[in-house]
Amino acid sequence: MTPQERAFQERIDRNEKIEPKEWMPDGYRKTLIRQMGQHAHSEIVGQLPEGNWITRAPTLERKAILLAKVQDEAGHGLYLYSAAETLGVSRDELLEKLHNGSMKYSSIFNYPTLTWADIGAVGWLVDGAAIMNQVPLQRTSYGPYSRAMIRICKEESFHQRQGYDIMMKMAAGTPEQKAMAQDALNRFWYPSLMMFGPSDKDSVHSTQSMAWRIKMNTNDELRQKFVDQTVPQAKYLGLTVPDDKLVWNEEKGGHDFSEPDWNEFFAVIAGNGPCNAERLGARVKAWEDGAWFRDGLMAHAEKSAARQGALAAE
Amino acid sequence: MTPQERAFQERIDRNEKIEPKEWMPDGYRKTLIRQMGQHAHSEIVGQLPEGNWITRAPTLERKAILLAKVQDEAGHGLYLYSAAETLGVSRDELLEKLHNGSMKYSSIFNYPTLTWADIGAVGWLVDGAAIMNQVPLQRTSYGPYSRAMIRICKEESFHQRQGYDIMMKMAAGTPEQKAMAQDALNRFWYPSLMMFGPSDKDSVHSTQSMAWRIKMNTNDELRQKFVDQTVPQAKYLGLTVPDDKLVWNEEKGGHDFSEPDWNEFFAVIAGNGPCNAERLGARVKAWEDGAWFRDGLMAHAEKSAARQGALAAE
Amino acid sequence: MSTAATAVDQAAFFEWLQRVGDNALILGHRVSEWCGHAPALEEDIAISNTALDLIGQTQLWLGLAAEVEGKGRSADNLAFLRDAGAFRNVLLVERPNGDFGRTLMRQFLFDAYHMELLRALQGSSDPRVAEIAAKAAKEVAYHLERSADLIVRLGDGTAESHDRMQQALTELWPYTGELFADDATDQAVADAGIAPLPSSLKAGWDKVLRHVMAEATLTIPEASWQHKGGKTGVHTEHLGFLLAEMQFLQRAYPGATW
Amino acid sequence: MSTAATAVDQAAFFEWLQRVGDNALILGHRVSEWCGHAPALEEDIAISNTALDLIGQTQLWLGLAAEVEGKGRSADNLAFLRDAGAFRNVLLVERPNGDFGRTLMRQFLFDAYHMELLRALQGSSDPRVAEIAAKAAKEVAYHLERSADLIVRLGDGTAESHDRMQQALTELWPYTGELFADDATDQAVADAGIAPLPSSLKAGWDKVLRHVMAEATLTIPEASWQHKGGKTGVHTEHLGFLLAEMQFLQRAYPGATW
Repeated sequence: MTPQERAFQERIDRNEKIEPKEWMPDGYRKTLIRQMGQHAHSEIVGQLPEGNWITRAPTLERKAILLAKVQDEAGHGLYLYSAAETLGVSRDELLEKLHNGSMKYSSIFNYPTLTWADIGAVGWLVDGAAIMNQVPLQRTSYGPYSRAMIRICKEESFHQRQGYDIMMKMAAGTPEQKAMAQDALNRFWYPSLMMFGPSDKDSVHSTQSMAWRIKMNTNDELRQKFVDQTVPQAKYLGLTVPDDKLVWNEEKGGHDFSEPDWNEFFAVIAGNGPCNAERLGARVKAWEDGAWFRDGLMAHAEKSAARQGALAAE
Repeated sequence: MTPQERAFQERIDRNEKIEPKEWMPDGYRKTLIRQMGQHAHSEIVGQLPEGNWITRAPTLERKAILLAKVQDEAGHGLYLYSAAETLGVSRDELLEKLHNGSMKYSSIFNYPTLTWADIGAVGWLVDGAAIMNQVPLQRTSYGPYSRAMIRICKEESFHQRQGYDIMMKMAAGTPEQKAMAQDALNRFWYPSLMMFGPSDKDSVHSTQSMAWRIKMNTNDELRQKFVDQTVPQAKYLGLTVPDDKLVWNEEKGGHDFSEPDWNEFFAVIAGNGPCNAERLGARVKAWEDGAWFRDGLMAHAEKSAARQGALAAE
Repeated sequence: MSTAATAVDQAAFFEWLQRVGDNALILGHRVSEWCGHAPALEEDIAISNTALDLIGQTQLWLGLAAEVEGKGRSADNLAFLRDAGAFRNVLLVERPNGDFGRTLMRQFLFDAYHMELLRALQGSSDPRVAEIAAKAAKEVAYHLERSADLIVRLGDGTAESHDRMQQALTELWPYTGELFADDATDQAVADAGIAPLPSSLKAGWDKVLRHVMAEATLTIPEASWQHKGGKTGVHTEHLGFLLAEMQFLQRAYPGATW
Repeated sequence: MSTAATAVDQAAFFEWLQRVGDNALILGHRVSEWCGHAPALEEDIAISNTALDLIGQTQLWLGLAAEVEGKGRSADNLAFLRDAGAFRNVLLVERPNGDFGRTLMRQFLFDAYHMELLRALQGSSDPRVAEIAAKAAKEVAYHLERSADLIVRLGDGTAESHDRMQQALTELWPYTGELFADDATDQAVADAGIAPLPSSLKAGWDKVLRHVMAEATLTIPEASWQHKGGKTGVHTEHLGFLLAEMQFLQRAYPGATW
């Protein structure tokens, strides 16, 4: 470690925030760009599975709540792209990498939303797992990222409550509704557990990221916390977590539970999930179909600037 | 009239059929091309309003019947384009004229099909009026046209019965269904009367067309016949024809009835109907989207022919 | 005022409230189809916001409609359990989205009308109407500001954006006349001081239109023929498909609570 | 055979009949979306004919399914009153149409499987199954002849038609594996001699596929990962929209006769 690197690490260890114009190691910058970019991409790709039910929401109120939620996700994308831009990478560069497949988004969004209960399950489980990841990141070392996470977390916990509210209505509803709720839990349980990533034992990057306070907890810690929080919520709903091995372990003060199928996890990351092609395809199509629109606005801005210039020169 | 023209007219007067390779006046050929082309176009544009309900047909049987019917219309289009081709105009030339707006199709297809009862009304009223026009044309002077009409009429009367059958089910169904049936009759009654065209008193072409046996009856005759046939059918359904002035006239042995709004008729012909832009747009889109397909088949045929030639030359 | 006369007024009032509410519902639905698919993140947020406002307004207008009808139906009942023939929105708002330019043009044409309407409705003789209008007017002022601004920028942008916007205007033009056509229902609510006659809003709309289109370098079509039917329940073929999708859950699971 | 065993068999038989019937229904529905919009009149007629055959087969298969279920439901009840999770078609047939080439590729991939299946089913231990299969096989032989012919002509046509067909094949390929995946239901009906195991049809399908693709100058993808879920009711997001449209009238007007 160079003296400069050591000084940097010491600032982090003192819980100081690193700000955009300050010196930082290349690796720190690169890791942050990757992490924040993926997070931003996840927000905008994450609009799609829920957006899939906006036109079929069952009541006006549910439609409004869902619209507001998906809109919030776009907003989170905006915060995060802006925060990433402070590291010297433009939103368009990041989007280009999303579109050409060289940057990823959270694999959970490659699963389909098949019933209205899935909208509940996404809010309850997927947002629940996301919050579990994000809450500690409010204390992350990079200032703009930390501040973005603070804004995001406020909204996400609201989303999670809305998701749980849908699940409550479904679980307490007609037998068909309750069956949909159970089915949604069955399909989203393991993908939600996968959201924390494989065990950190298998990851080389984790140690450095934790030292830099870009990553605040191990994947396994967070997964355990998520299971312990979620199991009683499922019980309250009268739903069954699809895991025979799930049991309270008094000794460790947490649940024992089955690992998700990590082969599936790696397959979905590699592109082989139920909706990978469609999710990315939808984003690329939106971007390509919108080119004329963005070009039009740009041309107008240039014309306006030229007119202003001409005026000023008179 | 030249001697050749006189001889031609005498053949027609003797009820002889004119066949493709035989001499005919230019006007006869042109009028036939226009009439048969318009008729062919009407068949394929006529697929659209009914096609609009194929994916929403209420039972498997209704779906099958409707599919078969719309398919028949495509078949009728095929017969008629083929018959027109015997006059030296290709199907592609005729389609080009449809697509660029220089040839028309029956204005009735510019009205929307808004409920399932409309599918009944189209069969009952629109096919009913079409048959009224077409039955006499089985005896038209041009051989290929006459033979096409014979095939078409057989199928059309079947379609009309199917349409009436839908109306019977709707009229005898729930109050909502009966209301849909009445509403469909309300919307399709006058447009159906318009299908016979304005009174022949106002048409210069009619006299010549009737002499050539391209047109067999006056528009007013056919309209009267249609009304007289349809009114008792409506009564049997328990539906009310939307015409206060409709009354049986013992003296003339037919109904007195209100004229349709001819301003609307001319407006719709001029392009100002509820669905003109969409009907033509759908045809043009199908044609343009299919260009690569037709080109592919053509290229393959050429390759195959070349390979055959090479083989033969060996 | 006799009881019979009041009864007639209530029926017209109910009819009129459905028109206002259905315009908000159907346009809100159409616009919501863009959520997640708009050409830029800022647009995605803005258009979702428009959808959200319109669905919120739908709840208020159809809620009042249901109250005026007095048959125990709710706003949701009206939204999810009427078939197309019972909808009273103008044809303009049910037009398919087309490209983003078409969507914006439809929005501008409607926003400019909507603003005129809501401005007038704030002086309604019915305080419930005036109150909803006051709330909605704040939102719609923003919709109009935004759609007008984008029309100008895209109209006076590239050749392609100009052409697309001109085509959108030309294609949607014949659907604008219905906004300003008066009928007996309009007359009845106007006589009661509840709402302005649609025709009375035309001059204000024209002025905004001419101003925006001039800045956008777009040509207002001369075609005078206009579609109609939506206000009396005779819609385009598009509405049925929209409703089949929108109403699926309520239709498939009658009586369930969501 | 004990009564309990028979009951289990009937449940598997019902499940299997829904798979066969739903494949015909959903593919027939998709194909019917082209009616009036195909790239040439002859194609319009041919594809409508395919849709018609498939809807006819649906009536027979779902009719038998309803009979086997024995709960008083009809083929129409099954088609129009089940929600997506109760549908048992493979994911391949619910894929959106795409361009006409995509539609034809989907059709060919299914036809070649369908032909193998129906050939085997004519020897079914259940005479009702054998009878339906015999009727359907005549129709499907023609579907396959036609789709294979068009695949060849378009694959070996222009550069554009070749590319479109190759892209269609590549995109649909991961949806073919489900056709040949066996599960307990398949095993139960196979054990009863009612139907072949799906996996047993693969060799015949491969042969037809290789032959046609070679003539069409198209490359069979090597990707081995395959989607699944349709046979057990876990569909793509597309099916819900298809059903919302298809089932609208039966849902909106419950109990009406059409």
